[in-house]
Amino acid sequence: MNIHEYQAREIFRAHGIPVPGGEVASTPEEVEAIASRLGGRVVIKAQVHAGGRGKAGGVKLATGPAEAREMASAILGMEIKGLTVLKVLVAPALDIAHEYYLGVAVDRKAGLPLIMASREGGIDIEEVAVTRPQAIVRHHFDPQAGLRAFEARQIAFAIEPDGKQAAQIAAVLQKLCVAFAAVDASLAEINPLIKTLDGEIVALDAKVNLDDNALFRHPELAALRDRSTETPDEEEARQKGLSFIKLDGEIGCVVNGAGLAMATMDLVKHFGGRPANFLDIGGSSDPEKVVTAIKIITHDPKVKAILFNIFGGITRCDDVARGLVEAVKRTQIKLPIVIRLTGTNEAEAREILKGVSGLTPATSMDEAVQKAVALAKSTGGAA
Amino acid sequence: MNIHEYQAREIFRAHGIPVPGGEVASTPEEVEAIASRLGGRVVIKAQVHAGGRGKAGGVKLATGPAEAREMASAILGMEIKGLTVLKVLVAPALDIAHEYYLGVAVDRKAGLPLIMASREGGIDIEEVAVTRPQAIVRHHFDPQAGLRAFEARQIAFAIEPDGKQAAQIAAVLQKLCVAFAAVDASLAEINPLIKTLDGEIVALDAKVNLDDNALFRHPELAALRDRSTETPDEEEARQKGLSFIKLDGEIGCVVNGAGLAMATMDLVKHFGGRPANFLDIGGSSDPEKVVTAIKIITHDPKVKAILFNIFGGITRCDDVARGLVEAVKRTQIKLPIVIRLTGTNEAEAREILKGVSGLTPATSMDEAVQKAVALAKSTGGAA
Amino acid sequence: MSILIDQNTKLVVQGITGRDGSFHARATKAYGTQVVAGVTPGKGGQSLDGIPIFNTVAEAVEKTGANTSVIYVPPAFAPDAILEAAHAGVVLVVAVTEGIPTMEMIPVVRELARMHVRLIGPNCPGLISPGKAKVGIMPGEIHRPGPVGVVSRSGTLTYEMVHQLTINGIGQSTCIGIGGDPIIGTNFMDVLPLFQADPETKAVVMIGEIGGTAEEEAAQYVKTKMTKPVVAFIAGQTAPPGKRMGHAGAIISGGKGTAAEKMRALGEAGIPVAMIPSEVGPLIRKALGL
Amino acid sequence: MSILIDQNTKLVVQGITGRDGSFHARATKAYGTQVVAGVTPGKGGQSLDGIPIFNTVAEAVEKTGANTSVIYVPPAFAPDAILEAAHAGVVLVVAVTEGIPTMEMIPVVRELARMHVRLIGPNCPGLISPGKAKVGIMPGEIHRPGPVGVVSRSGTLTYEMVHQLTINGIGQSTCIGIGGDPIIGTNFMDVLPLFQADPETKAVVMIGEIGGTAEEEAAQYVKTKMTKPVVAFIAGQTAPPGKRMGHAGAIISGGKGTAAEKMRALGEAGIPVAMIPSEVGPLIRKALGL
Repeated sequence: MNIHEYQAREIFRAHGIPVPGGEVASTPEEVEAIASRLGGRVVIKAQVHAGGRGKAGGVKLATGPAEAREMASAILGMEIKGLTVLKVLVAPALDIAHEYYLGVAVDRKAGLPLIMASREGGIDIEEVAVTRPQAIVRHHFDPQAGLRAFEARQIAFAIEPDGKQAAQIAAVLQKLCVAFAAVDASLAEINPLIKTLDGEIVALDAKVNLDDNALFRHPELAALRDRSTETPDEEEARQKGLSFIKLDGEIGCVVNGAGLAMATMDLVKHFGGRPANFLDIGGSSDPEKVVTAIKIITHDPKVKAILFNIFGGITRCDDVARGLVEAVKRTQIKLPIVIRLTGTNEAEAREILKGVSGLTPATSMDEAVQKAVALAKSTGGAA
Repeated sequence: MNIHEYQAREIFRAHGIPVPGGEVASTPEEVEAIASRLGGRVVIKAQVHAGGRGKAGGVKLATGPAEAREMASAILGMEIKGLTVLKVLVAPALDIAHEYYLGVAVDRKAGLPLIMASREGGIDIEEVAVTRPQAIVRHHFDPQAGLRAFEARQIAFAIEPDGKQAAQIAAVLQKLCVAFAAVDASLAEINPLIKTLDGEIVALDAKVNLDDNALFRHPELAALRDRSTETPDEEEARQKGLSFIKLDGEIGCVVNGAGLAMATMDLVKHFGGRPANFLDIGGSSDPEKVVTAIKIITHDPKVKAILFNIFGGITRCDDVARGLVEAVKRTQIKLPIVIRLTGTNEAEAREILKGVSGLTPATSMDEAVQKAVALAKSTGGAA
Repeated sequence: MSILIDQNTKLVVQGITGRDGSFHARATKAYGTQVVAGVTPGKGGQSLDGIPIFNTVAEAVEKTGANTSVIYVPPAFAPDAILEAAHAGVVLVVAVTEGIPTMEMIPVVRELARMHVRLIGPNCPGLISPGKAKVGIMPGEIHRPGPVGVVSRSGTLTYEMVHQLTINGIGQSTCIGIGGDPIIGTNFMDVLPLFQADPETKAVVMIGEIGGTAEEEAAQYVKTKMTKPVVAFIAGQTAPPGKRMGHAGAIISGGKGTAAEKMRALGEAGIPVAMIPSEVGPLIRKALGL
Repeated sequence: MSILIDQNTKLVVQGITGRDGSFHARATKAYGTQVVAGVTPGKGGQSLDGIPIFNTVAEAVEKTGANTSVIYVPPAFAPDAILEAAHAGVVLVVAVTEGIPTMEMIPVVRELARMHVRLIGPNCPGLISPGKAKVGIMPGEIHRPGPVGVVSRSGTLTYEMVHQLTINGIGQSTCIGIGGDPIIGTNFMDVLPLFQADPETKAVVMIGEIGGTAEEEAAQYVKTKMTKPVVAFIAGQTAPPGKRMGHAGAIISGGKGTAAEKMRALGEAGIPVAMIPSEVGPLIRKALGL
């Protein structure tokens, strides 16, 4: 789960990492008031789940409250990578002597969290990683032992020779690793970590991604989810336990299992169609999930055909069939449906679906996808 | 450092281990008031740093406030193993269905904390350990990982077959191990852990010893030290950084290093004397320590001679000599002093001590001890 | 032969009294696996269809000689259950449980590696040696004994692939779903040497997904160390970058881990890559010289 | 020869700018030890009597080839310093620091053991191979090169014993103070095989204390595995039970670990036990056939 900079800053602050003051606001008036309270120059930063805010014009420096209000008017409501800016962070502008980069993420290959640190922060760190990998110090740590003080010092001295700043950077790094583990992050990043003109080390930005699997044990973090970034369909899918991502095509897909769902989408493309969504109904057999899946898919006017591809294992084909019957009854769906059910209780499923009209059965995945693509084209042609 | 049961109970309570209610009191009147508040039967328990309180009459059951007051009068002020009872814990008396034993201590040989658990608690667990070792379950745990839930369950099921109580015992055990590590204990013990008639698991007693080396990082625990258990001499020795234990003999010993101090005491005994104390002035060279050492030793009227045995390493002989000169000056000491100084700055020390009267020099440890024993005997005979 | 499980596998089912645990314990037993014990703390002494239940895995191992464990306990308790199995002395732990926090799995995977106890999963369907034993949640009836080893990061996609093989008349030696989480106990790189060493396995099907670099590393291994033919398939060619595709593992980040990159790496290692699932059958027939 | 340290020892001193660190760095260098580096974070680039100072042990090892570290940092920071040394690649770490919390040392000792890095101490005087190198705080001048290995839990008592040997005309191969804390990196049991294997060492003096069972275990080893003569002394025969004798290690608990028990165990293993320190010289002369 992504959270906003202003939320990530609070996590950092709670773990003792120095962050500048500032507050979050949703209107230009609030921004003006905050800028007045802060005094001096302020920076206004769009709060959206997207990188490259600066380049997109989502980060502005203002010399005072009036200018802050004006700039906030421009930023609030703007779109960055398809996401509307609904909130901005207003923070005092600091005088920067140097910009570093610090990040922690899970490295699957090593099976450990990986610290990345660089003396070259502030700019596009991914660019640095590609062009000058030696400019990034990499260090794995054992989360059970935590990042040791000596490890933090080693990394800090590698990016800052001065003893005073290195000690502060080492302290920030240890706290960042504690925070990373404490909130079950998948990513925690400070870019830039700055040295001020006074020689103090401050986290000027804050980015934290959370491990969805761990939210059950952090209800206070789960509550940070920004509902405004989800469509009602996405929200309903999440609440019903469906894994759903809206795409651009005309074939609605209902599949069990993420791998099979991706392979189904790939096959749709292979046979000349375009998938309208990724949708994994998961491993359980709740007919209600099928009803929800159909409802969400039929909300999309671009969808011309629905493709069911179910390989029964834990998922029982008869449960899926029951859900489909129920959905057809409730939603009076008019779209053609191609249905391929194989595996556990396949025969019972066929029996249940016998009386339902408008269903096109298929026995193999290839056949199912080809029929769905053909139906979508003919429907699309007729529309 | 030893702490009292009522203090250990608070540590347990803070870590979520179920302990009965109750309060600590120093007068029979307070005991009566607490018993009134608690209602019903209460148990009155002497708070002293000594085992075997029950056998010594330091634990009594009272049916009500009046009887509690009466019993407290008997317990407060009594001596248990040479220690005067100044406080009692007054707690509700619980109905016991079963008594277990749980303990955690550092096992040097394995280099790990060792859990000991037994279905046979309440009675003398050391007796059980000797006569029926198989009745005690032993399990080491890794403090970095903490005691895992499965380890706790395994131990719990080994001493209690019932699933409900075993789950409670496992939870207590995990919390006990967390507490053990959190306070840097060298020992944490619940004897007995009881099952009440209602089937609840409760820690009826609490014993915690703390690692002196870790007190620097637990100021709140260091403050639990009961000054009343120390003589003024012991307190002064501790505050000056001397390791001092009062004994019964007539030869006062001043030595640097614990091993050499013990060997010196052994040698005193070997040559027919008795050491009046264990005293290690430690590794540093502060002359003030020597002054304090002499002062403390001369408080003991039984002492007939003082023996200095110093092997200079970090400790510099000239510093010890300076301290001795200062002590003789300040305390006008009349006792014979045998002094053996070897090692770092030995020659300078000899120079410093040249003009001091009443000192008997010795070059070897054997010679020093023999001279001290002889002097003590002649002084003792003359007295 | 086969790898990791066979007729000598003696299985203990952790979480046997739960909904999933009891269902799959019965299905596993019905398939022919020796299900010798179940574990649910506090239900020791009971039984399920003749399978004795114990309070701890240690007791189950001691009393029944179980050498393999399968985990059906909820995510909050699964890491502890995995460690319990490893410390009780089984040699193989299969963690079916989905949704375990990554940071909890990290020390568990490391500890099992140190102990030389093999972990499959978590968030995996398990494994099956057709006709001998299955440990997990896959539908047993789609499998047939034969010469092809299957290793996959997916669940139902694996069933689809196995189904393709079976209807093409090609049986399997062992099929393993290694799981879709970022941190798993056994990866492609750990399974391939076992298939290479297994005399019954004549060819291998490897099913990958977008995300991570496990397929690229496997390609390197196949190229340098394997003599047996390998056929691959990668799911997620049409996945949009940066979107989460249901599996925590299936995230495309920073241009790395795309299907195109993986397919190129596999191709460069001389591994035939099926463009669609139904190509796997013919490719493997060709690899086997059928 | 000698054990653990000699002319090839290249020492880094951690905490070199502290009071104890600087004093002993100078004394150690004066004795002839190759003191190649010091470490104090933030003082990298400075030097002490020509010894270059670095910010990290890793850098010190990289730049100077140090293979041994000695720790003079305060107890709150010493465990981290020990780990830093081990991870920087030295093969021997000598922790002089006294007063480290036991629970902090437990994982450190385990980690160094896993890494196969030898730790002496903490709370120990260090070790000396007379005429070759010393690493620690003992007065170098009381030692003489020779055939006797000394291993001891004490500090000054060891000096006393070495002094006895030297004035009896008996030199030492290596003298090691293993430290008095409950949790230490190297015990009697670890040192005795090194002396047994060292061709220069002809006999061993072992100096124990009350508390623990390390002497009893060592006795068993001497009896079953050692061919070289061992002479022992145990301090604390007159110590009252249950009283703390200055060393955390020197606690008599539950009737175990008394001097009498240890002396009996040593005697039963055929080890001559000196009743008083001055008997050690004659006993070792006899053991050496002098």
